[in-house]
Amino acid sequence: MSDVKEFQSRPTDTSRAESPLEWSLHEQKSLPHASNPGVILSEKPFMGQLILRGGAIVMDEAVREVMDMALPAKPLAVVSDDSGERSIQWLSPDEWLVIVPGGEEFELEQKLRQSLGQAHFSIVNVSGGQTLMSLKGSRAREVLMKSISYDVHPHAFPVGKGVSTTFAKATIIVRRTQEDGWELILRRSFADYCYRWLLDASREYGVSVTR
Amino acid sequence: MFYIYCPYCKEHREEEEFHPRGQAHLLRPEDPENTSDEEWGDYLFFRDNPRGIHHEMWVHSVGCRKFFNITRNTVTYEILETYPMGEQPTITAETERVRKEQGVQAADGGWQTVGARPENKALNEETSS
Amino acid sequence: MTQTNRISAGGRIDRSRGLEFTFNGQRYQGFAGDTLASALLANGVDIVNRSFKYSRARGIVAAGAEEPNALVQLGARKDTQVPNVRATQQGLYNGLVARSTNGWPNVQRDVMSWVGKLGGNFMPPGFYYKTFMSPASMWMTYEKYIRMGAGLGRAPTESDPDIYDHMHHHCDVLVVGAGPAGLSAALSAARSGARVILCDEQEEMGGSLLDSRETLDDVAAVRWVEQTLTELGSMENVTLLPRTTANGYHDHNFVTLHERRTEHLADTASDAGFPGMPRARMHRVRATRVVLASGTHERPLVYANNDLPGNMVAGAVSTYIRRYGVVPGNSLVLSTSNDHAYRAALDWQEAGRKVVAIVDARANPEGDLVRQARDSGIRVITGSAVIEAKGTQRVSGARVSAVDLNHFVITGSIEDLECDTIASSGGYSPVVHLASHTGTRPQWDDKLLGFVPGEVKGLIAAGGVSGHYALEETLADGARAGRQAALDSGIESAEELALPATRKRRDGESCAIYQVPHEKKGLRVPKQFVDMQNDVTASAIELATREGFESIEHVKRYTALGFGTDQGKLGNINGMAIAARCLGRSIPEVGTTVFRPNYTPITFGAIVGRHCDELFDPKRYTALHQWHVENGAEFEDVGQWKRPWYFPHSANGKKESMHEAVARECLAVRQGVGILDASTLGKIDIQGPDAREFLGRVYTNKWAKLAPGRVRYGLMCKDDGMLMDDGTTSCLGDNHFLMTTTTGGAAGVLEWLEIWHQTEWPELQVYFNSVTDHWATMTVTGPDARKLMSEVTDIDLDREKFKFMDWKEGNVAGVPARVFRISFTGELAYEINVQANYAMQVWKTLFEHGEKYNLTPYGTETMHVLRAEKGLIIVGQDTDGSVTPEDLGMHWAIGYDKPFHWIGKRALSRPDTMRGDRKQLVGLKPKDPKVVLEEGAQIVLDPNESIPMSMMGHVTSSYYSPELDSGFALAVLKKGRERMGETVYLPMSDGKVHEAEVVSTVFIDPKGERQNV
Amino acid sequence: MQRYSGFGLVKHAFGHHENWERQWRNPEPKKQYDVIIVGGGGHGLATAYYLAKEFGVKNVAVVEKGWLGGGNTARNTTIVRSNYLWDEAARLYNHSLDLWKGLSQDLNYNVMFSQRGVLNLGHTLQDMRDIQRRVNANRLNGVDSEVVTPQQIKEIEPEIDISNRARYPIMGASWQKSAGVARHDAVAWGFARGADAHGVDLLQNTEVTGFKIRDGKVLGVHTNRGDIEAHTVGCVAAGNSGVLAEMAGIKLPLESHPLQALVSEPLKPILNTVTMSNHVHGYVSQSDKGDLVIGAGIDGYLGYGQRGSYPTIEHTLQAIVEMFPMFSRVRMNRQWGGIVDTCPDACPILSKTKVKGLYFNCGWGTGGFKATPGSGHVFAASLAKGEMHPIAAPFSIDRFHTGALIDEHGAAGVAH
Repeated sequence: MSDVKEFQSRPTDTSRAESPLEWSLHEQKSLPHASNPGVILSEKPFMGQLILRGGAIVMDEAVREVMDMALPAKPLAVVSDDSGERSIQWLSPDEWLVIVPGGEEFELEQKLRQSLGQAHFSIVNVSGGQTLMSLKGSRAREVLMKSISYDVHPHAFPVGKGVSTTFAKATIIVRRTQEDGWELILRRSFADYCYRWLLDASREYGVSVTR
Repeated sequence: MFYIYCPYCKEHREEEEFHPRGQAHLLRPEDPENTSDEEWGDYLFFRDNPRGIHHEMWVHSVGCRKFFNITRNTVTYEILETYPMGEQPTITAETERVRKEQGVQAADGGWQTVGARPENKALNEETSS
Repeated sequence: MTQTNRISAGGRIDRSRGLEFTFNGQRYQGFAGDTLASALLANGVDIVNRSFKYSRARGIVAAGAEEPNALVQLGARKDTQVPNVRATQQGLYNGLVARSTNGWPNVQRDVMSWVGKLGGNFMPPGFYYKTFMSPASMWMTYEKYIRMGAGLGRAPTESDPDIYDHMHHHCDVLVVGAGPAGLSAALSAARSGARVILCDEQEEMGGSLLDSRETLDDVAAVRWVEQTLTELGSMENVTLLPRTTANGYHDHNFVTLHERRTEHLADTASDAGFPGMPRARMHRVRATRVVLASGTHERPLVYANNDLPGNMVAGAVSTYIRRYGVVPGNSLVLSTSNDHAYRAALDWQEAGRKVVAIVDARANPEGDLVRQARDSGIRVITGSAVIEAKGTQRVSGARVSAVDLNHFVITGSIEDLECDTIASSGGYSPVVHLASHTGTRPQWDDKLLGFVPGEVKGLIAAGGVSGHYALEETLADGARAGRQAALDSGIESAEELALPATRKRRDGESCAIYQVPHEKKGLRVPKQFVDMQNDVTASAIELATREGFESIEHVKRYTALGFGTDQGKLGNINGMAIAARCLGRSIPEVGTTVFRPNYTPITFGAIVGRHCDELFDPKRYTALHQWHVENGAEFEDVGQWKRPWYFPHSANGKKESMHEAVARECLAVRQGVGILDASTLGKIDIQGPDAREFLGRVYTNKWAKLAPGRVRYGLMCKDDGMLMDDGTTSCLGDNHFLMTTTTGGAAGVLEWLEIWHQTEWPELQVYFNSVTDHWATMTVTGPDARKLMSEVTDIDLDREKFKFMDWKEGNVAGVPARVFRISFTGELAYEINVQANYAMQVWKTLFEHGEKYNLTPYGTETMHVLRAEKGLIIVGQDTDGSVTPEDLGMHWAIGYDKPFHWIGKRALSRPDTMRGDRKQLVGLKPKDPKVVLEEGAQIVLDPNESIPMSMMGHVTSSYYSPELDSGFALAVLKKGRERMGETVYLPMSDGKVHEAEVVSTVFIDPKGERQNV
Repeated sequence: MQRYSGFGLVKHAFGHHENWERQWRNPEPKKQYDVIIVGGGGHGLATAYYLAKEFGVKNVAVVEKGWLGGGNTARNTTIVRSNYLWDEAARLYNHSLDLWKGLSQDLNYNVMFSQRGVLNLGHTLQDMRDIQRRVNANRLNGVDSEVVTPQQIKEIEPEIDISNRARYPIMGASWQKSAGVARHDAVAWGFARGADAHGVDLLQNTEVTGFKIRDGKVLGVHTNRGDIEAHTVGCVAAGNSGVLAEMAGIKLPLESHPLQALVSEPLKPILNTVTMSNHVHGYVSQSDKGDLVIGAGIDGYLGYGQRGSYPTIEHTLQAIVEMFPMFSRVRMNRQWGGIVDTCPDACPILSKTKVKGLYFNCGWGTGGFKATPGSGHVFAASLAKGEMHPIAAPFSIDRFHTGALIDEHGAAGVAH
């Protein structure tokens, strides 16, 4: 839609950027490092994240054209490109989350806007508002079972699925983009809480955090 | 704790993901200017409070953020159907009464029938259309 | 002390692993595999507690969750105390320390027992309703002593050293109970491929098979248990949860399972060698189908002195002998109504101890077990019952008589039998609890003489709980239920389970006997206990019905029947039967009682999980939090946010008070430049061709003409006309707006927009998305703000080009920013929005440049003072849900002539909102400038009026103003705007009455010139 | 009526308690009464009692579909207090508190009203502003109420955690010393026995199936035990009010929600007072029997099932352990749910209706138990005189059309 103010909110020099987990990791002084960790956590900071709103048909055309990817056709689906670096996730019948390597988001937004033309849609940059956390390890699923009420059994949660759900007393997006592990998308202001919760829930299994 | 079928996410989710938002199918008077104080008070404060079948609006707050409707029995807490905004319930106190009179047994198999209409076209529709 | 009652062989205990424990200060030994109860019985401990009301000596009666007496205080340390632990459910561990919950100086010689003996007769049910009424002033004293006598164990007085957690599960089939029915159900479902959870409350799975006399496939039944568990344990689709009680069954097949993880090992997880492991875990299970295989509880008979130590339920006797290798006495009399209980006598005799007699209430018992008993030379007395136990500290004999159950009298003479143990059985009560937790009433089965579960959708009862008592039937019923559950859950096919062979046993019919008649009547009978934990006797129930308490709920409440921690598992049916007899009705006519969670008591900690201490509720932080911490901020909780409240300076080891810090911060803003982290404000991105129209509908003021580049303040009402939120909204593009909300209102406003869009005006083309977390917001404000900003930004700050209520984009400190010229302080102000990941560098750069301007960080307190000096409201502080925009004097922000009938408009013309004497927002200036009025102080016009006084309003905000060097306040006051210049009074709790003048809400810069410079 | 006393108890003990009389009769319904009260809970029984005792209307029936005191009277957490914000509510609840003070003696039935005080905690600056506002208003309305500091709180209730360890440290509280708890069942039974003694017929297992209304006037009720005539009918049926109103063709602004509560196992005395927190959302007191009696919040959906959702119980216990960390190892015995009829402004309805002679007393939400004697008293006065008692008058149904609500959400909160 025209008459929408595009805005590149990313500076050219990003060397002093601080991710949502900066404070938590900083405050910890030394990161947990278990000898034989059942759980491994690591933040994937500074990804480019856009929320797309609009009709599925037009949006599908646009992302095919611009990203060479299909919009997830089914509810709760996540599709990734071959590199695994770009993904589109269904959030609601008219809402999708696009995650791309940091720095690509503004150009992507511009191209999508161009492609979508006069259709009724919205694109919102939320890159500063949320961060990705990777959760891996032999006990990762049990940690999730302690934290969310959503069924994370492989039968119910295959690769290619992503849900927005309750995580302890926060809201979180949980996705499986590959076989060995999970991606959690944490809201910035809740990131410290979620991180502390994850550490606490993982403690009995041994936990390592990598940066 | 309820297990609620979200007609947009198309699966059951725990009640903790939702919030109840009162009576469904509530309409704001079209011409507030010409609405009496009594009618306006009714619209603001007077709600159905049945012991039995109730149509209520819920929002999938931490999921898809969509509002939808539930037909639920307020005594047994059984959810009889969930359906998107803009649709009408297929099960009402009246249909239940008729069904009871005809001696039809309650259908088995899960907690609720899924979606009031067989086909939900929401995926390829804009909600505003 | 040696284990006098331990037999040399048999049972599931490990005699090679001795364990030491302490009970009431005395050291004892037991074995691995014991419960505390079995170990106490092994050591010949008769009295384990004193009763609640009469302080009578009490021993162990049962072997499981139904035990009413053996409640102990567990724990060696102050912080590890657990009150009211049932000894029958507590696994023994080395170093366990337990005490009786009642009894002083000890349970053997309890002083209160004399009170009970002498005073017991003065304590019929409900006696406390009939006395302690005069003089009225004495009740609190009476109550103190009543309270001291009541209660069971003691709460710990120190914080819990252990942790707890939750785990969520989804499964096709949840099987509750791992006895014969549960095991066959689980096996049957698991082999079909279903996701199965099997839980059992005991230390070991197997249920009744663990002490069964029977064989399966011609070997001891327990072998089949082992085989089955091995198979289930090896299956990927099966989760086995021993020591796990299904404590609550909730709607839509949501079941909570409480797993004891370290409680059976030591006082704490650390002591057990598992630091960091939760002491208990609550499994929150959503099951497609639940198979309830919870079995039965045996009912004891209600005869005189049936509470003396040495009285037990028959099945418990068998359990202690066969499972724990403990014979809890030397000579046994068994009083029964059924064949099954004969096991107790046979087991007793096989253990080498004396069976004095079996007293059977039936005239002609003739089942296989009866024949076996007779063949073993045991005396069987028929048509009779034990009518009274003899003894003081323990049973020393039984009085036996023939009974006529139809007329409820004894017939013939009374025989005294010498014995130290009386086992009784009045039949079996299916454990229906879970099946009634969602309100379904259990159904009486006349043939079974018990309640069976009513129909619960999604739940299949199997085995003993549905009335299948014979082993082959139980197994078959379990297998059927397991298979059915798997199929119902969507598994396509499931084979029928091949069951192990059982030996057929012929059981005779049971007879209905609950209370046993006695030669005396009513309250003259020595006490016949129905509910031992609450000291409820049969005569108490009789008396209650005589006093007009005819509903079973009244009887229960008047006598306290079933209100104990055992929830009447042994006593409820007996109590109902007695009430039925007294009222001349049948048991089903008297009704049934619905059970509520929990099945057995559950540790608070397990229900809380890890939602405690720092994880009780999220702490939300802004991107600048670290800076605030490092710069000594004190924080205020605003919703879940931690916001800097003020930044006290420390000099020479002295920290500023809040008053000092706030005065300094205020002056810095008024005279130089200050900076506020405003990131917590809610921010909503709104896009779409109808965005403008939508704003016009949800705000009270006009939006049609707001041009891109401009900002406007808006008020949001509910449709009752009351203010719900406020904030500025900026026009970014013609179809693009950025709305801000209050910190607390962010989530609510977004949902508010969505609900109107999705339900009322879906035709409007607009989308809303939260960007609260994406943007960090910092407010640079004060006369020097422009100077500071000009050093760090490329935006043209010229006052004509970047006017008040404009916004511009550009770079600030090298970071792309949107800068808004809006002011919540009344001073020149720039609100900078940058992507949160880059906020810290902007903030720090501002301080680098700001040093020469004495750039002062300020917190919420200073923000409040500054805005109040300008008469700017805070929704939720100056308003309370009963305030309209008109009340606030904000007529200028109400677009009565807007074309669409916006939310809240209609309500403003209701009689009450049009009332002439509504409370209106005003300023108050205390006559004494040193006075800072109390927020919440009530305003009166006549300070000499007597109470109740006519309150005209109250102070909503009140501060000291450094600029005015005076206290000042905002208040709501009836007809406030008509009272300008009048004096009002504020009577305070210390007796002082403050005087204040009603003034304008704007205390500083009334023309608003400063923000426009 | 047999008088109860300590001396009487001793006398009966020597008679092996064989001479206790029924506490109330079980009469057959008469054809006609002066007043019918629909609903035999605490409020209905109190209304009948005061009608007969104070207002000389003795030909009264209480029609109860189940057993007396079987609704919310049997299912609440027994708190009695009167520290409400607005004048109208403070007057109503304070009138009730005054009656509580002599109730055991008046009824000759020990309702165990224990004036052990109530603390309403504040954890944020806004909480404290609200507390100060309420306390100031209370004081000028004649309600005993004061603001106390964390140290004073600790003196009142030594086991509470006032440290900064808490997620939301306690900043202060309001303290109503004359508030407390009472024995809920005894209240119903005491009023029942008292009403019966004054001639009121208590008709249990009698369900109203409809109203007899002609020309806009009520003439009686239809029941499963036949028709009963009366020209004044007062409905005091809590969660069932909506169903009754519908029978009479009246709509009420009520929603019936589940309200849950729970108790721990009995403990030796550990708590002195009643502690409530709106902010962390939970409250607790200890019964004379030793149970910790804990209240939870309202579930957001309609429900007549006498049960709510499990997370509500979890949140409540989290709040309790936040305030009293040492209770973590204490165990929860039982939970249950009531059906509370809530009004949009968290205040009750005491009102005439468009049907002449038909009155409603309902909508007490979470605040019903504490109001029992006061509600009964002013409602009885209103029924006897045909005109709403001045204390009851502001609680008319009309306020939902004029907009004159009495918004007590702040005072009600979790603090039932």
